[in-house]
Amino acid sequence: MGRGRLLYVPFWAAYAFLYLPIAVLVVMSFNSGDSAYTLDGFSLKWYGELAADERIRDGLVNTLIVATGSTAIATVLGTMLAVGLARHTRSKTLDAVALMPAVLPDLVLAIGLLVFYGVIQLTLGLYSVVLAHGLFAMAFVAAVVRTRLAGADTSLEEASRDLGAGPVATFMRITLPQLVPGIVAGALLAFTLSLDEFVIAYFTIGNSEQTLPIVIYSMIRFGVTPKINALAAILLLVSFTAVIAGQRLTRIGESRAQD
Amino acid sequence: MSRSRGRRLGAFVFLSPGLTYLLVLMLVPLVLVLGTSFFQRGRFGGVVYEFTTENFGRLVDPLYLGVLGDSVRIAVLTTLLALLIGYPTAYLIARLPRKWKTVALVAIVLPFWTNFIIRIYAWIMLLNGPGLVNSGLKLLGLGPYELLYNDGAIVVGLLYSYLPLMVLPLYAAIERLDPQLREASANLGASAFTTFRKVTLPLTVPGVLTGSLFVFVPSFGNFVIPEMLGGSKSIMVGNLIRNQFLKARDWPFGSTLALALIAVLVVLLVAQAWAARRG
Amino acid sequence: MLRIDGVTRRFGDVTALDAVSLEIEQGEFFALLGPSGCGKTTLLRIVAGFETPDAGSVTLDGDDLLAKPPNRRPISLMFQSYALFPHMTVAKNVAYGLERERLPRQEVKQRVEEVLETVGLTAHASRRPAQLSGGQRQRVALARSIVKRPRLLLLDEPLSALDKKVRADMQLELKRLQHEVGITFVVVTHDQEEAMSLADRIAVFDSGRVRQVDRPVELYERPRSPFVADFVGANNLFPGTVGGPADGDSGSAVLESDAFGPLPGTPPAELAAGARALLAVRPESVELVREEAAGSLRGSVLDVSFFGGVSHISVELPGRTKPVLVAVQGAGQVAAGAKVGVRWNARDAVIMAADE
Amino acid sequence: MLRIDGVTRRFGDVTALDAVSLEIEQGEFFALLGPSGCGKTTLLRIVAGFETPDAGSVTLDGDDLLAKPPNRRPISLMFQSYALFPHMTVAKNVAYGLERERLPRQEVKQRVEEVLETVGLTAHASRRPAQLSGGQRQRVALARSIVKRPRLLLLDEPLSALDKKVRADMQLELKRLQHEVGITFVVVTHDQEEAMSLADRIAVFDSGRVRQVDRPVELYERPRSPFVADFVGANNLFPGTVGGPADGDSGSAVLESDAFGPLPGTPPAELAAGARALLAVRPESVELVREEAAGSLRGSVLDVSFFGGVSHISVELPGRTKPVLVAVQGAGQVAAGAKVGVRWNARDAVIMAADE
Amino acid sequence: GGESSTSSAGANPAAADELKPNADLSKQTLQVTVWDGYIPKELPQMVKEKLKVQDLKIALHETNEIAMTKLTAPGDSGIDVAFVSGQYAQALNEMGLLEPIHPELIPNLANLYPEATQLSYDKGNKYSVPYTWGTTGICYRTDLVKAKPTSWNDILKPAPWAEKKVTMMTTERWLALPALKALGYSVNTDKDDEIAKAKDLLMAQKPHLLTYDDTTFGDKLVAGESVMAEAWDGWCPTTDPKGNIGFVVPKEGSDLWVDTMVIMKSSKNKEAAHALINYILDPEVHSWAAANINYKVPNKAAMERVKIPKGSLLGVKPADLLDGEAIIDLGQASTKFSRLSEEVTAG
Ligand SMILES: Nc1ncnc2c1ncn2[C@@H]1O[C@H](COP(=O)(O)OP(=O)(O)OP(=O)(O)O)[C@@H](O)[C@H]1O
Ligand SMILES: Nc1ncnc2c1ncn2[C@@H]1O[C@H](COP(=O)(O)OP(=O)(O)OP(=O)(O)O)[C@@H](O)[C@H]1O
Ligand SMILES: NCCCCNCCCN
Ligand SMILES: [Mg+2]
Ligand SMILES: [Mg+2]
Repeated sequence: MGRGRLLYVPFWAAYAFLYLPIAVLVVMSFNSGDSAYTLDGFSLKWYGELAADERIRDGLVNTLIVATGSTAIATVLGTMLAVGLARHTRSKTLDAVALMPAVLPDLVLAIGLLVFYGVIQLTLGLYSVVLAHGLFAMAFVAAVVRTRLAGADTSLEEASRDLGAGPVATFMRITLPQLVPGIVAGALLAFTLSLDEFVIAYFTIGNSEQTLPIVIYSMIRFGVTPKINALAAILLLVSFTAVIAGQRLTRIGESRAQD
Repeated sequence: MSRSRGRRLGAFVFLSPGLTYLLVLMLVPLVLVLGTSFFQRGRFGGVVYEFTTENFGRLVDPLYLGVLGDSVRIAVLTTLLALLIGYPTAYLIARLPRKWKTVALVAIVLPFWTNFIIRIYAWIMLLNGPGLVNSGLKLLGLGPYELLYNDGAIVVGLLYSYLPLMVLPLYAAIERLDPQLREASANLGASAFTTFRKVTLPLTVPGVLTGSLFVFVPSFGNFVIPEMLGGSKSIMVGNLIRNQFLKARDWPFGSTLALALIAVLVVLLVAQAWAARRG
Repeated sequence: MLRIDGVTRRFGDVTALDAVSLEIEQGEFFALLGPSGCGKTTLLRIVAGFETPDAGSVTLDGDDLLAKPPNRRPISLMFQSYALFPHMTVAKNVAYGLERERLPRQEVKQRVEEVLETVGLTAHASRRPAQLSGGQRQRVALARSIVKRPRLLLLDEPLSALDKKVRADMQLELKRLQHEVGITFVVVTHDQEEAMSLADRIAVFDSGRVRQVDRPVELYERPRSPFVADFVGANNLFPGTVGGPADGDSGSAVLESDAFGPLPGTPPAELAAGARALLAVRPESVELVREEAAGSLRGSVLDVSFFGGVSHISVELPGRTKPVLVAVQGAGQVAAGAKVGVRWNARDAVIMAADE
Repeated sequence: MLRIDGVTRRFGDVTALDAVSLEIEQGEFFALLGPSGCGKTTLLRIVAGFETPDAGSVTLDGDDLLAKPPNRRPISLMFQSYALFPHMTVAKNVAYGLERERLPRQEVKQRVEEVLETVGLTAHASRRPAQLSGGQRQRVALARSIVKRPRLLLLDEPLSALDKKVRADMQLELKRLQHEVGITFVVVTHDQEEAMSLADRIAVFDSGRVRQVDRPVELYERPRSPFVADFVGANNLFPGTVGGPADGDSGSAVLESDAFGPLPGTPPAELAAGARALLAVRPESVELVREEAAGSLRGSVLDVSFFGGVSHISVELPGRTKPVLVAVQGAGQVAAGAKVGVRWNARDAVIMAADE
Repeated sequence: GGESSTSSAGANPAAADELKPNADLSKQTLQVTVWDGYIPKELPQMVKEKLKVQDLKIALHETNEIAMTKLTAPGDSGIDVAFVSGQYAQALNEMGLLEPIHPELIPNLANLYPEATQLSYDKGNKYSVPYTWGTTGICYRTDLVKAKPTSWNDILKPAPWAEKKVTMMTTERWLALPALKALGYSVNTDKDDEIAKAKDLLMAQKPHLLTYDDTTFGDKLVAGESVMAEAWDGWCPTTDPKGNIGFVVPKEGSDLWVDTMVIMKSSKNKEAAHALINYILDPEVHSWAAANINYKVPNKAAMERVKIPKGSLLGVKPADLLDGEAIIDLGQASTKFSRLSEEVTAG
């Protein structure tokens, strides 16, 4: 179809824009020199160094723990918050408050939490980062899901109540499935933001633990090294594989469900 | 009446976990920090607990107003560009067959599963004097241009960093649109563009507002990108706050600046909530 | 069983329901009839629990219904707009209500299969609503609410998208549910024939108010107001004043019509001679006769239209702006322009008080 | 004017349209009639440009329609599910199409006001669709498509949610548009009476195929297949073989029925004596007579139901599983259980080839 | 604030704890915060073996500033020993957050150059122990400059051949340093008019700069994007294999920066903390820093062990370094430098 083809220009431009620097980054991971900034020659040595670096490995594990944990909290609480705001209150103040953590400058939230944890004498650890990331991530999920609920037709929920479903069953079976695209988008956002968050993590993590961004930031005294590029390249490869595999799996699942 | 009781119970069930979390982990810490805006900096940093309103007086300073103006300009430009690219992208993702939707969506965020600093360095590589973009342009017989260390580079960096924050809420909003409405519009003689302007866009206003807020706010408050891609030649509101907290170690004034910024954001948030409720 | 008492509901400055009171018996098939926008849907939504009345009460067997949340009311509502769950297959949609009752899987499956069979959608069980035609969707909505066999079934225009044949099948099925399962029905329909043939009683609504509640034949033959007479079948109305008895027949009277002199009809007991009144006579009660026939009004044929089974002939009478409508079996035998006479029997025409 | 040629559309393993060909004349009022799910909506959507046929062509005055985007087709479609713009008022919804033509504001305003007047929604002009009743929404959808006065109007069940009176008004308005403005109509309806009274020609669909295209009276009186006979009005069908002429009347013949011996009827020319055939006779052509009347089939009354204006009496005949349906004017005069006879005139019964 | 300046060098608001020289270190666990790569990777292992400390955990910080925030926040940061630059140590001490150094527990203090015990922010090492030191100068491409830089003015007012090929640091005290020195003022000035003059100079320079850069100026030089950069000696890539990078301390003079080790008052493991610092001052251990991170260490014995590679700046004599002026924290006046940096960068 010829119609709408013009739309594909910004569409592909967006992906090109997003992946152009990624391509550069992957190329630089094969740099034989020390700089992530000037290409000297081809080498795999940084991948070797990467494999040997246990701090990066630990950091990666911690980051995944934090991102997964905070995304889980954020997805559950954020979705509930969005539904509550859309369906159970007319308060615009609450709408705004719920969005606050998403728009607060990182540094202010980070210092606030640092002070707060200090005042209540909380021993910091990974969980304190999970809580902190969960907070802003929740606001992102809530906002995205809220977007989907705005002005939505409530007759489906009514039909469900009418058929004998209580509020909980109605929420789980009717409201929630309708929200799935919003929840997926919100959760992706939450996960992505947590993965790469530095300031809040730095101030709320225990002294002996590090997330990957903390490791990387502390490593960049002279700028980035190709080792971190190698890391990025591997992360991309793994996530691409996971996504494609996931997609294959759901496809198989779907074709089964069709029978 | 039972309906309103049900409504209140629902409000409690759905809202209380999130709001409690918010109250404890955001509001309390925020009050702790922002409270210091009424105190004074210690000689060597830290806080001297003596009441003063002097910090608020320091806010009205042409220097800060200038920074504010620059920040607004840059953040607005970034937001508009993000909308311009993000909307069609989200729109097409929402129209993809189901099996490709998630893939396309994940592909939007995947670059961000690397590291912020690395991505910025990649942009430096692309944009600097002898960089890839200039080399490309040279093949076309153009350039070289000064692409780096200016406001344009800041906008590119911000756009790059926050595009997903535009695409994902838009996707969530567009995905639920009934395709028959677009059909009805086309049937009534509207071109694709008119249909977009008159039907699709108005019905996805909440998504546009959310996405715009998500892009505008962190752009406005960013301090790393102005330093790395803008070469610190111009700074944004985020730099000011960072400077006070980290460099000048003036928490009271840092808090005051943050308070001012938050006040601006709250106005935006309330406006957003108001507009989204109408949509 | 269901008692609706003084229920009022306003939307801004629209009064959708204005002090509506109705009493519906156990096992009854009750129809709501009325023009578009008169408040029928609003009433069903109040009974089902999705609107709160501004005033009035609704009780079911004496229990206050309004105090119960919708899911605790032993009532199924079929939505006018269907409200099918788009993410579920047809079978899942239909099974939803049964699953909420925690019935054993096997039973759910069986009942779903049965009802899909009934509505003729067995082959569509695993489709999504978006893959169905309009009438198929309506049948899914119907199946979803009848499969629960609730004590009270509220159906909002349940058959409006169906063709005559399927509709007849569905009507039979509803009657069967009423008789065999003992379900009480409140059905909104704009189709008078449907209301007439299915319902034990019919309530005619107008602008949020109940105008008449009666058994079909009574409603049809003895409308109590011009609105009802006009709404229930295209009536021919003649204004005038109540006159003396016609032809010495004690049950009948004449209407001293404004334009045509005395016309034969049957007045209700409460109308005094000389009161302003209207005479209503239905098209199928009007006889088309030769122009010169005795006791007939003279006019000329304006138009003949064929409705399949019946033809409608409109006859222009000098002194009347609206033509008189005559219904005859089969294709009409006269042509436009023919001079004809019309007449009717006194017992087929109703004389009623003119609307205030 | 509109020429549909061999159009086929499949959804997965469902064939919604199977090589459909139709030709519709300029200014014609064309109705599509058929059971739920037979492909009517799909056909309209193809003509309007929202589905692409898997095969076949559609031309308008010789121009290939399929090559044009929907917004370039001089066609308005009224959607079965209305597809009203939820964020616009009623007036804005209706004005939408006119504004796309860049008509002067004043004219847009005036035409919107006129059409809202026509559909009786002047008072609702500034409401949103969500604040309307079902029938009001349908009228907005109708107003929105007719206000454009396109060359070709496609209406998908335009009046299904309306009561008899409003519906009659709308029908008149549609006829007026056809005659005064010269718009060509293709209307989907499941209401046969509506199709019969409005349409110049009717196409009867079944499972994606066109079964018969004819003028209403022909279709009604001379269905060419049992499906059409059965679908268009509840016909009484008797299987048998074609016999000799009846009573020496050259135009008529008998059907040697399997259960009742010779029955009078009219066969089409192409049926040879001895061929398998069906005799169809409509309820209103069947006469209810005394049991012992000459030439009648004997049975007993099973059920009498009143439809307002007409009563349907079902008569059980020994040797037939389905009762014979008889329609009489007014409330029925017999009671269930009464012994009666049924008979009909040869010219009121059609003999047709049995379906393969 | 109208506070009078009471800061006499070495003022020590915190009273010293009683420490037991023979405490059982195996009951103590140390938490250190330090820049990445600034201490040997094996240090925790070595310390556990040699000092019998129960455990040594390392937290990393990116900059002084971010470490300061964590260290000065209410509550216990959990840090025993922090590595921060001299003026930050001074500020921490002024805030009463540091434990005075118990010299008796650090016999290796004797290894320090005598000059390193008399640094102006902490005369007599009362609360900090220097770890590395160096200065700031102009790092440049020997092959791309038309004339070897000798003065801060070469970078402040670039010649046409250096137009838009010069970088400066923005970390506030180092942003002002070239201008202050070029004008003949102290890097520790708190006089408004002097700071204003420096600002004018910097504002005039801004249009001619490639960019401000605090971290990757070396890369830009190597890539040829810039030809001159304000740089810390240790970060100037003079050892680049192409051998075309030079470093010069301009004739107007420069600073002396020192990165130090301090013990937090809140530490519960002060004996172990002292033992750690003592261990680091061991020539064998301390020489690691010079050999591996290209920073000079203020430890005579350690420096003598280091083999100095070609091009390295490690050979610069302490006496030359000490020509530089040590940066001290200016208390309330330090906010003037924040302001200066904001004015220059926003302008
Ligand atoms: N998107 C789809 N996917 C699969 N099947 C479909 C889809 N759309 C329609 N169908 C099927 O195609 C057939 C024709 O549908 P269509 O909507 O044209 O029927 P219709 O004649 O308009 O019926 P109704 O009178 O009930 O509206 C139906 O059996 C329907 O189930
Ligand atoms: N949410 C609302 N806001 C404002 N007015 C409303 C709302 N809902 C219904 N109305 C109005 O209330 C009146 C009654 O509406 P209702 O839906 O009960 O009518 P109905 O009898 O079901 O009509 P139909 O046969 O057309 O479906 C209508 O005039 C309608 O416009
Ligand atoms: N990675 C160590 C950074 C310390 C450099 N110190 C230079 C002096 C001021 N920051
Ligand atoms: Mg309704
Ligand atoms: Mg249809």
